[in-house]
Amino acid sequence: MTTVLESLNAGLHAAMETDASVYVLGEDVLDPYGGAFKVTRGLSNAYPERVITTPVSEAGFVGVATGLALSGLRPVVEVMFGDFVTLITDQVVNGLSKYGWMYGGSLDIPIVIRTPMGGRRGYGPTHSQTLEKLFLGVPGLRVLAPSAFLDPGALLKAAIDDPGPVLFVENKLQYQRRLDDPMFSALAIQHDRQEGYASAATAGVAGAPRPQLTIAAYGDMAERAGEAQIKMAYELEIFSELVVLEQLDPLGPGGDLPRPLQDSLRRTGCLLTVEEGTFTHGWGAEVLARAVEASSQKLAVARVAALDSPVPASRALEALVLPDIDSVVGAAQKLIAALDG
Amino acid sequence: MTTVLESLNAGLHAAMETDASVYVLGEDVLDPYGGAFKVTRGLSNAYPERVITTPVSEAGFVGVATGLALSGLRPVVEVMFGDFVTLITDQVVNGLSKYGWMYGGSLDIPIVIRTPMGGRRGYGPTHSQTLEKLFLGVPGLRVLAPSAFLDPGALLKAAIDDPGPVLFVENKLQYQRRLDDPMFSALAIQHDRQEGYASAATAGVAGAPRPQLTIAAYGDMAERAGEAQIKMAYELEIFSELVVLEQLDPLGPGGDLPRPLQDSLRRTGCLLTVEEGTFTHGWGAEVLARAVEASSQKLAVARVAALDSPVPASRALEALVLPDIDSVVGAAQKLIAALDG
Amino acid sequence: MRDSAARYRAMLRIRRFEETILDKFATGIFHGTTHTYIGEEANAVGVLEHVRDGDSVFSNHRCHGHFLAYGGDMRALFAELMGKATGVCGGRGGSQHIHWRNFYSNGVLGSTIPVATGVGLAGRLRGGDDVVVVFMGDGALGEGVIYESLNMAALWRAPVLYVVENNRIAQTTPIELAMAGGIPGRFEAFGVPARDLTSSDVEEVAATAGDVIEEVRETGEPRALVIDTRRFAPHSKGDDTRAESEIAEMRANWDPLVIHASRLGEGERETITEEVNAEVEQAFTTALGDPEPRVEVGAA
Amino acid sequence: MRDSAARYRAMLRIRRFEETILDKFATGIFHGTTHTYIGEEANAVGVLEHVRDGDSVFSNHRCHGHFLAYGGDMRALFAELMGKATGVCGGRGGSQHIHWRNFYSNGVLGSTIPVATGVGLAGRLRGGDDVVVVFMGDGALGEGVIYESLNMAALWRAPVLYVVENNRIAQTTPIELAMAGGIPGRFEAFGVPARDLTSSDVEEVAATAGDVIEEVRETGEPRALVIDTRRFAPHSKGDDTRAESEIAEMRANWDPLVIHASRLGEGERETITEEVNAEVEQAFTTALGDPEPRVEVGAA
Ligand SMILES: Cc1ncc(C[n+]2csc(CCOP(=O)(O)OP(=O)(O)O)c2C)c(N)n1
Ligand SMILES: Cc1ncc(C[n+]2csc(CCOP(=O)(O)OP(=O)(O)O)c2C)c(N)n1
Ligand SMILES: [Mg+2]
Ligand SMILES: [Mg+2]
Repeated sequence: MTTVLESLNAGLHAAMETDASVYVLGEDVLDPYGGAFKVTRGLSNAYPERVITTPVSEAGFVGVATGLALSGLRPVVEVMFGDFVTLITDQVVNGLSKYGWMYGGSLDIPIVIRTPMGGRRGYGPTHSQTLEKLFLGVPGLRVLAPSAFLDPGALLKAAIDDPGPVLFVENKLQYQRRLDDPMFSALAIQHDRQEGYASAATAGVAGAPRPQLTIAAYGDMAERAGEAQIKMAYELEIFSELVVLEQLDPLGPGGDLPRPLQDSLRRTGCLLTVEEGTFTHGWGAEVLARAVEASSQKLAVARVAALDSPVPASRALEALVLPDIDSVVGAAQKLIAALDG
Repeated sequence: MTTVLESLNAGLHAAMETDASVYVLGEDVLDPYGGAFKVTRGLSNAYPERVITTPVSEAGFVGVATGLALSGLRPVVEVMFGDFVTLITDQVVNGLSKYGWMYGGSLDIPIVIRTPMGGRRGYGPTHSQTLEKLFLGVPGLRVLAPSAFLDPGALLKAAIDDPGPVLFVENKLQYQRRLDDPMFSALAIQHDRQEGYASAATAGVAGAPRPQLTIAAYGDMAERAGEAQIKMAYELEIFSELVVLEQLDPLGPGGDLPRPLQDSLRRTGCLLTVEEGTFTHGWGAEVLARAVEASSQKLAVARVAALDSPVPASRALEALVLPDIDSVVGAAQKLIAALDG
Repeated sequence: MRDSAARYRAMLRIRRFEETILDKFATGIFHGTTHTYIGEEANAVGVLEHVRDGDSVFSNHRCHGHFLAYGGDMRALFAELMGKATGVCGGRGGSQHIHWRNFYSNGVLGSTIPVATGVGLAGRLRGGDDVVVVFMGDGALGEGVIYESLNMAALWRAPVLYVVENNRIAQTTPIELAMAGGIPGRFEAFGVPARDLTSSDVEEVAATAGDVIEEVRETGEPRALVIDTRRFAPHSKGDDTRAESEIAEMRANWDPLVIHASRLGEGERETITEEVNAEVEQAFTTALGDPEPRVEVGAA
Repeated sequence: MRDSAARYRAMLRIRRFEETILDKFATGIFHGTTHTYIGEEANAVGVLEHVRDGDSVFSNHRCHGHFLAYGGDMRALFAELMGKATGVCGGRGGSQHIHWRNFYSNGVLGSTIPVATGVGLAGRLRGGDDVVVVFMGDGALGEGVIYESLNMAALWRAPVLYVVENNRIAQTTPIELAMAGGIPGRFEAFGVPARDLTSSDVEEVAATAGDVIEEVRETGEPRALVIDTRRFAPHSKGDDTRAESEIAEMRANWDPLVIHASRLGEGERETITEEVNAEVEQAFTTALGDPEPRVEVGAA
């Protein structure tokens, strides 16, 4: 019963063991604490000289890590809360994502920036956001998110081996999810390549009739979408295909819709995108646009996301703002109803 | 023959004259220089005590301006190049856009951040970008872009009067455009409200037959789209309706598609979005998604934008990467062909 | 300028408030996180007693003590941490994002420093002698925007007092691993004169802070006050990686309540203690009974 | 350690290169912008003569002089400014974004400082005594990320020399309007010892820089060198808001070529001048005839 957290931690251990050029930098990453969310636990005990705890200088240490990468090392940087990627925007957008290209295309920048996004913990407006959308569509940057449906640790290790820069988007509540969650035993899951080394999982309730609807999701919301999928199948007889993507951007080869998603849409003609970030200009907008552009028939489409609001601290308000299982179910019902009606 | 630059400059002068709480901050904004692109020219001579030239501290002076706004003043901040908004992301996303809401909803933050985006000057990868997409979909932030089809100075003055925060996106090449450009005398232009105090212009070649295609655009690309529209009408007999929006986000009331765009799409059933920023996760993705979500019929859709690449310095390479009149014409032709075929 | 009893009461209110939070956290009534001020009460009380109506105060993640010392309502703070409608920000902000009158806190380290500087500058532009007090920790000094702000504060003469609460640790990171050079020097290098005080005696803090704030008021210029202090409790509610002996030493030598207690008669202390216990109990129970926020949210 | 003739030649190459750019800019053959180094040649030449193969150099928007002094090819730099395929970066980077061997420049002020610090740190982690030299202007010191970087450089012992070319102006903003405190103090406050040098005599610059770079190499620790210098030409190609008398005074008292000239025989100077003129002319003409880049672009 491995959790996402354990898998990521194991991936880091494996990367540091097999490659002496891997360094870990971040705030409070040293043992015994092992990072605010414990993803780096055990690393500084095992590799004291390759784990560097930093001052509270997000822009600065991402820049320093870029220098390590320019020098042929493989830094893995932890930004303690995803909300603080706002502080590294310049180093990412005008720095590490451009160097490879703008200096003539000859340079590798093997850096991974890991950070946990997400709410539902009552941390309030500056510690609960899902901000990866800020970094979607940045040329030269690969944005990944692990999933309990696939192999988080393997994805992280592959990202560390990537010669180019990667933003690796984790999620606070996802850490405790089990990779082999019995909750999902009802699902038949098929694995495919998405793009590069990223994978996609296509899940459907085993033995269910032809799917009416394709759900595209990633990260923690993919797992919530999986729960919604099961609930819909058993309680509402709405049958769906869930396509879980590890790579948020670029979506597929050349940025096109990834194959597994294309295939599913060919089967269903109906797309529901699901993400935890705010609705407007989210990940779903690009997925929806690519799907519509690629399709000859009229697709039924909808997006599930957070309200266009900051994330409140209060449990009641937070639950209202953030999407969850019922938001997915509700949106799916409306889509299907519109199709039938 | 007023230019966009003169109109914006006049808007600033008018705002400072009518409201003593308006302050201008930015790098090199003092006369005789009057700012890198001269938008603030004459202000420091006229209002020496209300124009503050700053150190090269974008995050810092945006934060300081936020403090002025919290105190009831109306700061207008200039970020010298749009590429440097990467440095103010935290102050915008976790600061000024949230304060009004997260502190209980009682606070006004009347700040305007102005900055010129755009390439075609060979300034290279860090001085040529169109990065407003980083700030589209930030709850609590209004993103505006002036257009030569409407009234840049009036929009800027209204933004300064806005009790909430505004990102005001200008464009380097747009500054020299004329508001009454004879080039556009062939166009019949109708003005409507878009949302709040922002306007929309709907343009069509006077006396042309029923439009086949709706082009949605803003800023400098709207003016290039206007040229494309005329070229298409006279040379290719492709008739289009150009909807120019001053407000990029939120698009319309509640974030929905603005009325003028809805109306035009009802007439044409065919949407082409046009922007200078990179393609993936651009403004067009959200416009396209909203249009498709709102439409019962199948819309023909396509997006024109820059290649997903940094902006090269070389003239030849820059022309390849950035969209222009011919990109709009080409995309329109393909859309129309697909409809007919 | 307050008397000893008032100061003792002010510090004890903070101590009991924070103890109650830690004590009750496990029960789950507080959704979210907390950063308690236990051990550092003398700073908030000693500094903020000099703040007047037109002044503004900016705080950080560890803001409960600052808020209470500023005059904030205890029940409203309990309610905010419980996410109730009666909370300081109606449950939107939670523990780290508090606003009341001219008091503001934000959870992003360093991010409030330029904003506080701007409020100070606005005061000078408007005229008058209002000042701004902004609190930051030693760890926050890692953020570059702080130095951008100091430079502007000195250049533009913003009447701001920058207070560094140097408890020599950031979350789990000891200052030795995070800071090169010295703290006062970092202010002086940007033209902001700094005073250094090693004490958790509220009288000493109040005296020094009084002088510096007066200086800021009179000159209209920025100053810094660096207070060496100690954090007794865990960073947040969770595990503390420090040795127990280290904590014990702190509690023995640095407790502002113990240090100040001797200045009060025992009877006086007991009365205050009973009254504060009752007040905290009362505020807590009232907040607990307060209504949840009406569930409707829209972006500002 | 070079002889006087070599230094004269190195400075003159930069001077003539930049004059050619300014002279020809109006013709439109250079797409984009430029920031000329005229008047500051002694810094690049005096500092970079101490750089060895494994060392790295980071530069800013005003990078032509640094690039040429580093050993960069003049024709390739002309070509880059013309956007030709033979340009240093194939026309992608342009004037401000240059990379060749271990030389890097970027147009976002301050943004290279942490990166250079990281390259320095990598050197120490790998072992050996390579150093990093990073240039910045007085104006760039407004960027907070620089101070974040200094702190880490001192904490982690990164062998980096931070060179501030203090020409007392940023674009059009005199240092008095942009900087509080003093420059060396800003480095020392973060644990980076700094040296201040007021001179545009290449021999003095070379001597001081040689000492400091040696110090960085031996100790493996960061140091700063602040050079007071003067910018003779406009910030970019455009209008200069400074008084002509001010420029005249600079040219009279601060010209590194004039100062250094006396150390060479007249004949020697003439030969060098003729050779450099020919070299620059040759490089320019060749670049002019070079092909445009093949038009195909993909994100990295
Ligand atoms: C920009 C940013 N980075 C990281 C954090 C996470 N964090 C919260 S408190 C803290 C330590 C702060 O230490 P210090 O400033 O000394 O204040 P103290 O907690 O000691 O009172 C950290 C790293 C944050 N809130 N903001
Ligand atoms: C982050 C950032 N802000 C603003 C600019 C615009 N800019 C280019 S050079 C310059 C002045 C730089 O002055 P200084 O650092 O002293 O270098 P100098 O030009 O004097 O050599 C400015 C403001 C920039 N390139 N980057
Ligand atoms: Mg601390
Ligand atoms: Mg300068």
